[in-house]
Amino acid sequence: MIWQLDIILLLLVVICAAAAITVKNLFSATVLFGAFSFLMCMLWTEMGAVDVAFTEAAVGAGVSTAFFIAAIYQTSRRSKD
Amino acid sequence: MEFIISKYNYWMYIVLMMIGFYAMIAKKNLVKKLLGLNIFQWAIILFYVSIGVKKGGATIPIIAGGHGEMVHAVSAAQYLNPLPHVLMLTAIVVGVSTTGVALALIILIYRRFGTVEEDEILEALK
Amino acid sequence: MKFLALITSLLTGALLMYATIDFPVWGDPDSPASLHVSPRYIEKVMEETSVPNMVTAVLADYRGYDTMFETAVIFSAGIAVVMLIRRPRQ
Amino acid sequence: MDMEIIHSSRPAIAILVSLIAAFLILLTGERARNLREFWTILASVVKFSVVLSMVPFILEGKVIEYNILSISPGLSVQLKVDALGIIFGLTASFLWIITSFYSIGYVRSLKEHAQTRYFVCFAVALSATIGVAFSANMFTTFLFYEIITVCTFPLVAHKETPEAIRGARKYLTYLLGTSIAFQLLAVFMTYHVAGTLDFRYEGLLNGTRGSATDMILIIIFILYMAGITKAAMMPLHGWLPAAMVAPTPVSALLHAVAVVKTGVFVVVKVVLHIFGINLLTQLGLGTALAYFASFTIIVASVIALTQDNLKRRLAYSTISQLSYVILGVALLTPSGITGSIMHITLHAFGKITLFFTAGAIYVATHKTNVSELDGIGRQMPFTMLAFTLGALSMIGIPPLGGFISKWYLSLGAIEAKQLPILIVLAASTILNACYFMPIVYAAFFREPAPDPHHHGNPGKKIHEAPALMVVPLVLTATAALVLFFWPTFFLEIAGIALQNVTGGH
Amino acid sequence: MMTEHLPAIIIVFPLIMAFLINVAGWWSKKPCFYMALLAVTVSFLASLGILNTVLQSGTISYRFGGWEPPWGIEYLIDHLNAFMLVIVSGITLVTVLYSKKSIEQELPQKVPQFYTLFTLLMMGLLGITITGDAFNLYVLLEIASITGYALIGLGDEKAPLASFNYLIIGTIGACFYLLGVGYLYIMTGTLNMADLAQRLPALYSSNAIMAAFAFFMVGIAIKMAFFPLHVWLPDAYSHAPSTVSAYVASTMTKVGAYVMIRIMFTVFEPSFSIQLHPVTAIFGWVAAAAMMYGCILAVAQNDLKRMLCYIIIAEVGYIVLGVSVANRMGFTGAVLHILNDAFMMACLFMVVGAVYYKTGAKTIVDYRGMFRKMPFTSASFAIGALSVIGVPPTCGFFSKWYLVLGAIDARQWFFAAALLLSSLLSAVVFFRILQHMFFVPVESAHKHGNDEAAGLKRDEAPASMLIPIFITVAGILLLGAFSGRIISTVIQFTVPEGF
Amino acid sequence: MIQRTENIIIRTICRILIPAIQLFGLYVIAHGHGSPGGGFQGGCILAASFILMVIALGLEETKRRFTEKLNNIFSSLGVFVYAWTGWMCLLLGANFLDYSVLSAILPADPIKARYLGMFSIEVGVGITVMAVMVSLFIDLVTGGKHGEGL
Repeated sequence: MIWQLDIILLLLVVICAAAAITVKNLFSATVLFGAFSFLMCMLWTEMGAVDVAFTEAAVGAGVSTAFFIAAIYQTSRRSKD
Repeated sequence: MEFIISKYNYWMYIVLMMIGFYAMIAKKNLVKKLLGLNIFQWAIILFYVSIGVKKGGATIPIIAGGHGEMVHAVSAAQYLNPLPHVLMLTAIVVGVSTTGVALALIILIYRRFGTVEEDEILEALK
Repeated sequence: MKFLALITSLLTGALLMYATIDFPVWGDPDSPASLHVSPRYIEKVMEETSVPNMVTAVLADYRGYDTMFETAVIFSAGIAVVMLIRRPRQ
Repeated sequence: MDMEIIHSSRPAIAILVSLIAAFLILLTGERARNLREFWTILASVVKFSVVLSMVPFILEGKVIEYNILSISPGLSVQLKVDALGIIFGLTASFLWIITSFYSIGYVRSLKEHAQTRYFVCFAVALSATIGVAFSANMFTTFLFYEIITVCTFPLVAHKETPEAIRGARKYLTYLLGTSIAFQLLAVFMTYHVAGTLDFRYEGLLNGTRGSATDMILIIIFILYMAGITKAAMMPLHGWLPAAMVAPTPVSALLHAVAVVKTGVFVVVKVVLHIFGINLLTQLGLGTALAYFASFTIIVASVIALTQDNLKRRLAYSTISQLSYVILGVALLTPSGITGSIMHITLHAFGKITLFFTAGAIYVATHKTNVSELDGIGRQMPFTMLAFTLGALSMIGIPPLGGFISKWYLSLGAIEAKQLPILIVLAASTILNACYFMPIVYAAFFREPAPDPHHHGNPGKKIHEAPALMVVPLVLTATAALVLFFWPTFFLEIAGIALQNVTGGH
Repeated sequence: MMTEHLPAIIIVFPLIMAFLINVAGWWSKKPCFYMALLAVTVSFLASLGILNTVLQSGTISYRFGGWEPPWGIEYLIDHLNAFMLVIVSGITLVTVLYSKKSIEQELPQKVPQFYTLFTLLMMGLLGITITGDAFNLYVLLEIASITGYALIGLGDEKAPLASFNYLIIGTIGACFYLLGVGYLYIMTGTLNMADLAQRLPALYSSNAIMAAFAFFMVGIAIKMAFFPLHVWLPDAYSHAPSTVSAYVASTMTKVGAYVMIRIMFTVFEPSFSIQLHPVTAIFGWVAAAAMMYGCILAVAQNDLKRMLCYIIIAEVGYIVLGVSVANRMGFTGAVLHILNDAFMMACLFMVVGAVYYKTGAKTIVDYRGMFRKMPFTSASFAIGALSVIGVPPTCGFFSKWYLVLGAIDARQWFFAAALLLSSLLSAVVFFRILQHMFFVPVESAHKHGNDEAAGLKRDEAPASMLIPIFITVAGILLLGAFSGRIISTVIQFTVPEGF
Repeated sequence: MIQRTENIIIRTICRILIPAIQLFGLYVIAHGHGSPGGGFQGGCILAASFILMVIALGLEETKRRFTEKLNNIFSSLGVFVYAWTGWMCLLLGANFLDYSVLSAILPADPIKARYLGMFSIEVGVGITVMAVMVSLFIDLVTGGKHGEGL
């Protein structure tokens, strides 16, 4: 485990999370959330939780983002906040 | 100082959790709320995974050479704690399921009210 | 509302931080979590289950009951969504 | 004091009879009205017989007990028939027979709606009244007390006019509200202090004076008195006149016997069996209660004078008369207690007669106000004669039952050396006369007002209510008369009750 | 031979049936109801069996996968678990019986899915009550929640929004619970409740343990709709389909209360939650506020179901109050009230559902003259209402009795007064409705000529609805009479040591 | 998004890619014991292949291969396999999910039987996850017009 990498990833995760809830376009938010998930996934690999990371890659970054996009596709992509 | 540095992972998870929590309460857009909820859950998962970490040469929780027939003695310090990982696999699944149901509800709400903004829905209800 | 939400989340965060003070150091191999239950999983997994991946072993065997409900959660989410939004066939 | 205890299910049967009847009435419904009425009559007769069958044991000084169920240590639903209970039980169950006949006549001639509901609630109310009479502890008492409140609510609201519903709401607010807020709290505190709720002849709280402060005991007492609103002591009397919107048989039985008498009966129980004569004397609460009751007696009588509606006037008269019972027991002297026990029965006979006549007048002429009753005595001689007897009994004039209780009450006041109370009794007698005698006078000696609808002189013609109504009221009036000459039976039982609480001396 | 496996059967059988119902639904909708009924019946019988075993031989331990406790998942069933199991499965049985007609009318297209989820919901609730593993409880809590969100979302127009809000708040609650588990885990390294209880006392002064306790309490308070975290409940329960509201109203909050008791007194020792950190004292005051708040807002409601929802909030207050006075009487009252309240709420919500099924009535004014139309249903409502008010001899009186005695024993006069006052308020609430139900003002009936013209023709609910209602009514009446026996056989063993 | 695309490149690539993804998914399920992975991850990957199929080939074509009914039955079947494995243990006299007794019906010693038992439940998990994820995706992306065939 490399603590510098760890900190950088953690910072990126926080930035992605903050960005995901701030942007007004829901598609952007979802993509940022996908990035968030992917960074999480890396973070976990880096922490040695390979199974969790694998699941996260399959679910968080993949299926979950697809669900969000599908739902936004069905509803509206604008957001007031 | 020592004590802040030694637990930086926990501090970051707390920040993350606060972001998610804030989004869940403050945001008016239902999808945003849901994103906040996901961030919140993922923060907790980060916390759990952090519990499992062992410094000092521990490796991923898969026994090296385990496919061979011989079983050699293993000491606990060699491998990471697998239990939090297991718990978090379950938590991720729960998170995805919740997200799925929530998205279905959002679609239903959109069908009825034509919007996913909470204040507009409340307006429409009056 | 936003202000209130901010206060609430900050308070929650503060409580968590306060609690973190008493945590064992991050990654400490001698923390209770590493010493109490998990050593058995690591040390005995091969002789008890012959599965090298401890996560799988714990997931499917030691705590297999949890995993059954995990699957049930997924299943109920699937059924829930079908019930909520799928329009019946004509 | 040792007492022979008999375990028998008779008291439970007495309660169950009318519950079963209620169920049968509900099943029979409107389809077979005669059968339905038959259940009522049958149940009332059976109930009375069962109660009567217990009298010999009581006269031998025995006590009948029956345990229905135990809830926890010190807390059970238990029945116990003693002298005090049997007097009340006898009165209530006997008057139910008469009222049943009268009710049938009343509802049929007025073609009332929802008659099934009416009879069902009536039966349940009676069941609970007997339950109160025979309960062995405060818990059981409270249980039945609440049942009475709830199941008389539909009876009060029976007419379903906005006025009736308003009256019923007031009724319920007073009765349920105070009983939950005050009485229940008092019960809890009693349980907390004494660890049980059983009625004891020497007073349940008698021995607890050391462990509980006087202040707490006084608070409990005040809570009880505020909580037992059914006794209609001022200032919590407002429900009684409001409840007069009920059909007259309801007012007659429930507001002359079942409900209000339950109230005063529970007051008597609390005074004698929860607190006990000794404790109350030590705390000085008896006198306070006596003055409180005196206040009610006088004020209610004065208000009664101003009421024009006959039933309302009777209601205020009831308020004042109920306080006689409380007054008597509050004096804490043997004669006072005897007087108050006797008054429960004697007032019941008198007051039910008066209500019956009010109902009969309403059914026959649709008149409700005192001012309209001029010359009605010629039209309804039996009814008004009965009214006169009832009124005389209320006032307490010798050849009628009311005199006996008043006599004992006065003796009690003298024993207690409370001259002011004696004056109160005298004053209230005069006031009673003032609000009853004008009615009698007007009914018999005034010319009826010319009726715009009927030419000629309809007042001359005898036009009574149906026999099903007149016979009962004549019976009760006669009973009030008879009780003056043969009160020994009741006096004997009252004597046993007195002996119980005073410990034989 | 099967008796020792009852703890597994009670959970797994409905789980398997849930899948079968879903599959069978593809061919025909008819068997779904009967399969669900079978599943629930088996669970109910199993719960009775478990209770019997517990009564005879004390605590049962069942180890899944055969692993000994701190490593595997263990079910540790004591009197409290067994008692709750019987309540939950019993109420489910009644509700399933009731659901047949109402679901056929309200959700004709979704019968198989409904019963699948319903069975899963029951399984989740049973699982929460039976499990002895803190994390397992979380998973089951989520099953119960997710199925709950879906079933509630099926209701009327506003249901999806209500359900979504419930989902957000409920997930916060579940996540807080998960955080609590995590904090306990990081400090002790174990997830098994019994093991936790052994290892925790040494750590009681730690900040982390305190925070964990706080998160547990907040999370559970959200799940059980404890004032002031109840905001999701009135919307969610009042817009749900009638069967669902009858079911969740009578079980979910009660199961939440159970979890609270578990955490407070099993995972932590009573001394922790009473003396070390006097949460019970705080909870007591909040509970008193909850009772007042619930009853007062109930008075203000026009929609009957919504009004009952506020009553639930008050009832939760009762239970918490009983726990928080921290003595034998109060605790007995709380546990007894869990039982009684389940029956009362089931009865009232079922009646509301039955009336809605027959007439579509929702507001209090719609209930005018309901007695003429549906006499048995209305009478049942009256009994349920009297029980909520606490009029003897209904069961509600007896639990209130113990609660007030508990408050008095604890010298908390204010709580005793609050209990009585809220009884009074609920009397106001219910007599307003009863008056509408039982008395039609004469003018309005006469204006329309006769009863039939005024829509007052007798039209009773179908037997499949009436019978469950009658069962709950009988429960209300009998539980009151047998409360002494229930306490002496079961409840007195549930009281934590030191009370 | 869910219409059939006519782009030949995409179609061809998908035709090649989808079986590969599915094979990988099966591998992940089967090899979860020795390396990262297992039923859940493998199920997600399988689901991803179907999602890709929906996106590239359109819903109609996907539904012809993986019908609504089949999907539904699969989602039940997976959990059923899981619960049934546990139930078998129970029927064989051990506690629920105690796979070691499966050695009575499997050609393996108790330790190896645990391995096989775990494999069986991983397969169950995989089936359910795949079916549910696909159905969730289709439902969400079509807004529930699954049955109407768009």
